[in-house]
Amino acid sequence: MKGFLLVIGRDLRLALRQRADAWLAVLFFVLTAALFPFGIGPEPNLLARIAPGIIWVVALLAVLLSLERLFLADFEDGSLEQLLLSPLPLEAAVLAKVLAHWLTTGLPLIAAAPLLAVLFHMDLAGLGVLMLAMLLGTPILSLVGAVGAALTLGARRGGVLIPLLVLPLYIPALIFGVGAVDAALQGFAARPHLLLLAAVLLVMLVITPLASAAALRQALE
Amino acid sequence: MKGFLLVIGRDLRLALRQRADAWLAVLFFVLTAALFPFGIGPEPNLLARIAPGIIWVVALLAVLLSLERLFLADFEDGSLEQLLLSPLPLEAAVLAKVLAHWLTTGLPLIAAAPLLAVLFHMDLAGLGVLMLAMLLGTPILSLVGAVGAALTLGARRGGVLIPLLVLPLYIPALIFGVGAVDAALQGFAARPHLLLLAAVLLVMLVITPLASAAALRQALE
Amino acid sequence: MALFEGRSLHCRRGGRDVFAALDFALPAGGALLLTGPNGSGKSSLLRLMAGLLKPAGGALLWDGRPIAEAPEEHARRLHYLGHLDAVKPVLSVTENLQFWAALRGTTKALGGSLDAALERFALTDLAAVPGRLLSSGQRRRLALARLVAAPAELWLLDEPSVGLDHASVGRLAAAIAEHRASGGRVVVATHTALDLGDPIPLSLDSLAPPPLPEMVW
Amino acid sequence: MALFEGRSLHCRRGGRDVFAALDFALPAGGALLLTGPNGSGKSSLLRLMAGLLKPAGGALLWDGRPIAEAPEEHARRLHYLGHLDAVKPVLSVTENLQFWAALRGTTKALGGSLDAALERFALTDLAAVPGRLLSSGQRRRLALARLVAAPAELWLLDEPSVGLDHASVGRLAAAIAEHRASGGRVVVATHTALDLGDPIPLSLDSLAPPPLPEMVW
Amino acid sequence: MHRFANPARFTRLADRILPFVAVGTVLALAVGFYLALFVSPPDYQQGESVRIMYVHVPSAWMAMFIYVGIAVASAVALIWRHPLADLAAKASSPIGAGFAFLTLVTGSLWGRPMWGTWWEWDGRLTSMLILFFLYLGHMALLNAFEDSQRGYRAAAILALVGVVNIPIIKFSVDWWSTLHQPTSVMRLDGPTIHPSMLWPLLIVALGFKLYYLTVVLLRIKSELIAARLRALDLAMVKGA
Ligand code: HEM
Ligand SMILES: Nc1ncnc2c1ncn2[C@@H]1O[C@H](COP(=O)(O)OP(=O)(O)OP(=O)(O)O)[C@@H](O)[C@H]1O
Ligand SMILES: Nc1ncnc2c1ncn2[C@@H]1O[C@H](COP(=O)(O)OP(=O)(O)OP(=O)(O)O)[C@@H](O)[C@H]1O
Ligand SMILES: [Mg+2]
Ligand SMILES: [Mg+2]
Repeated sequence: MKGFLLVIGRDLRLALRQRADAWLAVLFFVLTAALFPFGIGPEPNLLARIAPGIIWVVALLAVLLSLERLFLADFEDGSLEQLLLSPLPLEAAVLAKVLAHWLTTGLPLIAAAPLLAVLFHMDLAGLGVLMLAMLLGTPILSLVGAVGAALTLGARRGGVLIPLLVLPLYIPALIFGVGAVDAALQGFAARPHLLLLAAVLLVMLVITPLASAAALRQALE
Repeated sequence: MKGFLLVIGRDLRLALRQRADAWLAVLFFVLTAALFPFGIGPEPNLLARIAPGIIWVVALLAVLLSLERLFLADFEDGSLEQLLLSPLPLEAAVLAKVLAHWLTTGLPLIAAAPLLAVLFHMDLAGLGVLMLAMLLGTPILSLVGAVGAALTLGARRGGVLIPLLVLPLYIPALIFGVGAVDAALQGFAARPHLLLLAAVLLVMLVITPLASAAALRQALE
Repeated sequence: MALFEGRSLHCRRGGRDVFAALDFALPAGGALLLTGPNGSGKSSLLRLMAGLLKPAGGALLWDGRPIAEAPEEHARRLHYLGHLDAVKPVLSVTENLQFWAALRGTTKALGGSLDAALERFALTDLAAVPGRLLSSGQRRRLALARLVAAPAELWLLDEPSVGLDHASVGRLAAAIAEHRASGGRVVVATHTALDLGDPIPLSLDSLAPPPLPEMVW
Repeated sequence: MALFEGRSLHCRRGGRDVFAALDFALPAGGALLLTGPNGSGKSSLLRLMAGLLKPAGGALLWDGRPIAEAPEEHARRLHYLGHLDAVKPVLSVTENLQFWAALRGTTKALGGSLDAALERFALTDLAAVPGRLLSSGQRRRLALARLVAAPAELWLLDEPSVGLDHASVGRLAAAIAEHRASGGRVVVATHTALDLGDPIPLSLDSLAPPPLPEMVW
Repeated sequence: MHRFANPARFTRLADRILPFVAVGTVLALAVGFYLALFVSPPDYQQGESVRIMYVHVPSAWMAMFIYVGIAVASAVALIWRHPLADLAAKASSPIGAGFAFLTLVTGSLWGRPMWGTWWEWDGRLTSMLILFFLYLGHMALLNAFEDSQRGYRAAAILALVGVVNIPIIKFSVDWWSTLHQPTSVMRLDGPTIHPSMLWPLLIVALGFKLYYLTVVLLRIKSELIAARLRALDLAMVKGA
């Protein structure tokens, strides 16, 4: 447990020291979303109609891209070998890193969501559910992405490979996440969607550490 | 000139040796685009309505991301220092690398555009113009992105992350690119939009090598 | 007293045999010196000993028990120093060292042992300097400081003296001697002169690379 | 005959002074040996000489002309070998070498000079091996082969013998001697013994170690 | 477990099996397509275009079947470190991708006359598209490493993570496509189709299975030979 907290603390400190990484996701989130009005045109009701979808897809991309760096730096400077040889089980280390990563990127995204909702003239009635859904959804994205990041360590141009591996696995989170918001906006119950999100989250909480740790071990061979 | 071709040849060879690379940008392109229906819903006419915008934005992201690592490998293994000290002017080297990169990613994107047009039920009347616009547009994206990539290198030592500042620079290409397609779809002349794209392209052809080379020099200090 | 031994070790990398039928035995307080030309497999052997690589054949034993049976336990008793220094550019020298020491669970003694470790490799007046400002040798010294900051029974050092100036090489030798005096053991791969007192020499040169492997994956 | 000199050079890195008021003069056929403890500024000085770093003060002159006036020209006349080897994992040893040699414009002589270069560092039977399979020393040797594959008047070598086995260190010394015999000059920073014949020693030690940095961000 | 790990022994075994499966493939496909194209009746509402189904549906089945096969092979490879399992997985994924692609193409060819567009975001179609991407990811990862061993391990882990997720994906996609107004395709459902259509379907399906077996064996063999050649190259490299 102590080791777990140590790793979280270290990763948080690293993230805060190089502000870049912490801001990367949010900036990407907002800037990319802001591109769509230019591509699609400014009609408010059209934008409002597609707002939840756009916000979710962009959030998904933002997390995905920030995840590329999750293990890379540690891999390249030799920290990962040391971590693997440390008393802390690698699975725990992975969870700690993912958690720290989510705190520095997932949370800011949620905080930025209202901004985009306004930008897209989204009916703010759905905002609460949107943020709640993101609270359940973004950790899923981080967890799934972590597996991709671990699998591609040491691959040529590993980073570019991650989206291909991970995006298909993101689809359930996307569907339930948007579903929740749409339901709320159309006055249906968002609850079932949220529960499904939670279920997926639990599954991933089990799979990710095992898969990632296995991937990291063979990456260091 | 000889050095110019040498660099292109080398980068192409590197890209082909690791076949995956060339495909990744395209796959990202298609995959990411395919996410939107899940977010927005499958209604054909809505999808058709936003098709050009989505396709352009996604193309823009695909190029940006594949470019992030344009100089990274060479920077990390010391090739960049050697390139800088080689008789070939760094500006030329940059241009060569961007060109090689566009050949292996930009072109495939254009080839994949029709597929997306079909997936989004876009009126195929606009397809020709779309591809023509992309032929002018993707090089712009590569050039602008290269500057961002060069700036990031220096920034890796804990600065702010610049490629996001590049995203706004993409907006003109985006606007003219979409404009051309929409015009074609509504039966207006796409020509002026295309000419504007060409103009932007020329400007970037001048700016990029200078800006990138400068950025690379300071990254190597 | 426990013995660390390798029995008819066989190492394959990138689909080709690096060495085969390699044996060694390292008693407590002993030092094993790996020598051999480039590419003879020194680094590979060290990674095998650390458990980072799996041998294609043979076994590594600690006190007669295969380390493969209890990898975590083995990891806990060793320090591995590879070509990479695991120094974070944005963390200060102290912070870098502290994290790894704390992870080894020596928090209570920390204050003292940290300063001692820094002192040992003359890093004290660099303590507050961020890692990115370190020169290659300074970075290497920081990596070495990890060895003494948190105790471990077995040190695996891959060309530890790379980039070190004269004084530092001396400090390294002293640290190793002290470690051995207190019953620790060390395996060192190096091309340069490094005074280990009475090392057990293990030359990987002799092992001729075997012919075409039978099973090629 | 042209002289390569530095006049009252002043180097700042990461906001702190590394060295100041440093002078040197290197005639054709001469060898400058940089020594000094870790962090004394050897690598920094070499990067200054290569034009990769700009001096905070003072000037570098070639034949009396500041190199800052014609950086490309200066770059063309030098080989810089840093801590990194610039070896592409997917290219074979030959392909790696060939690219850099060809970029130097020595295509016609290529065939011959390439093989000669490989031979010189005993890489001939590794010629077809992809860079990823090389051990640290083998990779270093490939980097050294660049020096002889394409001629350049000034060699700037930062710890060139790192990771080299004994035989290879000898080959390196021989290559340097030959280079100098044909009027070339070389600047070497090293901590280990490397026979340069009659080098001009330049110890960066004398310069007092910089105090704690004022501004650590 | 490792009895067949010896390439020589495996090759011998494969050589013995190959002729039969190859011939079987040809026969089954010949008969199946003959029945499909000439014997079975045209559909009362879809006309002749219904015959696409005889390629479409079996390949859809194969696409799903093969991914499971890969997952099993991957588990074997990870647990018992059985080299042939790695090769089997590697050999399979392009074939699976091929069948998925075939499903998509025949499907959209079918869709053209049926609902006048090449593509509908229908649940089943969409999940097949996703499966296709999962295959591509698997292939890409396999070839993404300088050291083929790493490719095998990584891809194996990915395949296992994939199978765990596929049910979730399929469920979510169906949920999604019914959530929005369901596109009214695929009127005729597998089970309820007429025997005169079912038989050719099943025979073609058998043919595809045999074809898969044939190609996998061939690809594993060629992989073994390739590995041997690589080893020869490297063997010419003396360490120093
Ligand atoms: C790109 C277009 C299409 C794709 C990707 C596609 C995909 C699939 C898939 C994955 C299956 C197997 C489902 C299963 O067995 O569980 C299937 C079966 C089937 N498809 Fe399609 N389909 C497409 C277009 C069509 C069209 C246009 C029709 C005709 C209206 C059609 C009719 C059927 C039928 C009758 C089956 C067999 C029913 C069954 O096996 O349950 N499909 N298709
Ligand atoms: N990552 C790797 N993948 C595949 N093969 C490798 C890898 N690293 C090294 N090898 C091969 O293994 C052999 C031994 O490499 P190793 O690094 O152990 O040698 P070494 O004794 O450490 O050499 P050096 O003295 O140069 O460090 C080399 O011939 C090389 O071809
Ligand atoms: N990239 C950098 N940015 C800022 N400062 C640096 C950088 N690299 C080194 N320094 C600082 O410059 C000083 C000299 O570093 P340099 O690498 O030149 O020393 P060196 O003589 O090469 O040491 P070594 O023998 O360890 O290689 C060091 O004290 C270090 O603090
Ligand atoms: Mg080594
Ligand atoms: Mg140095």
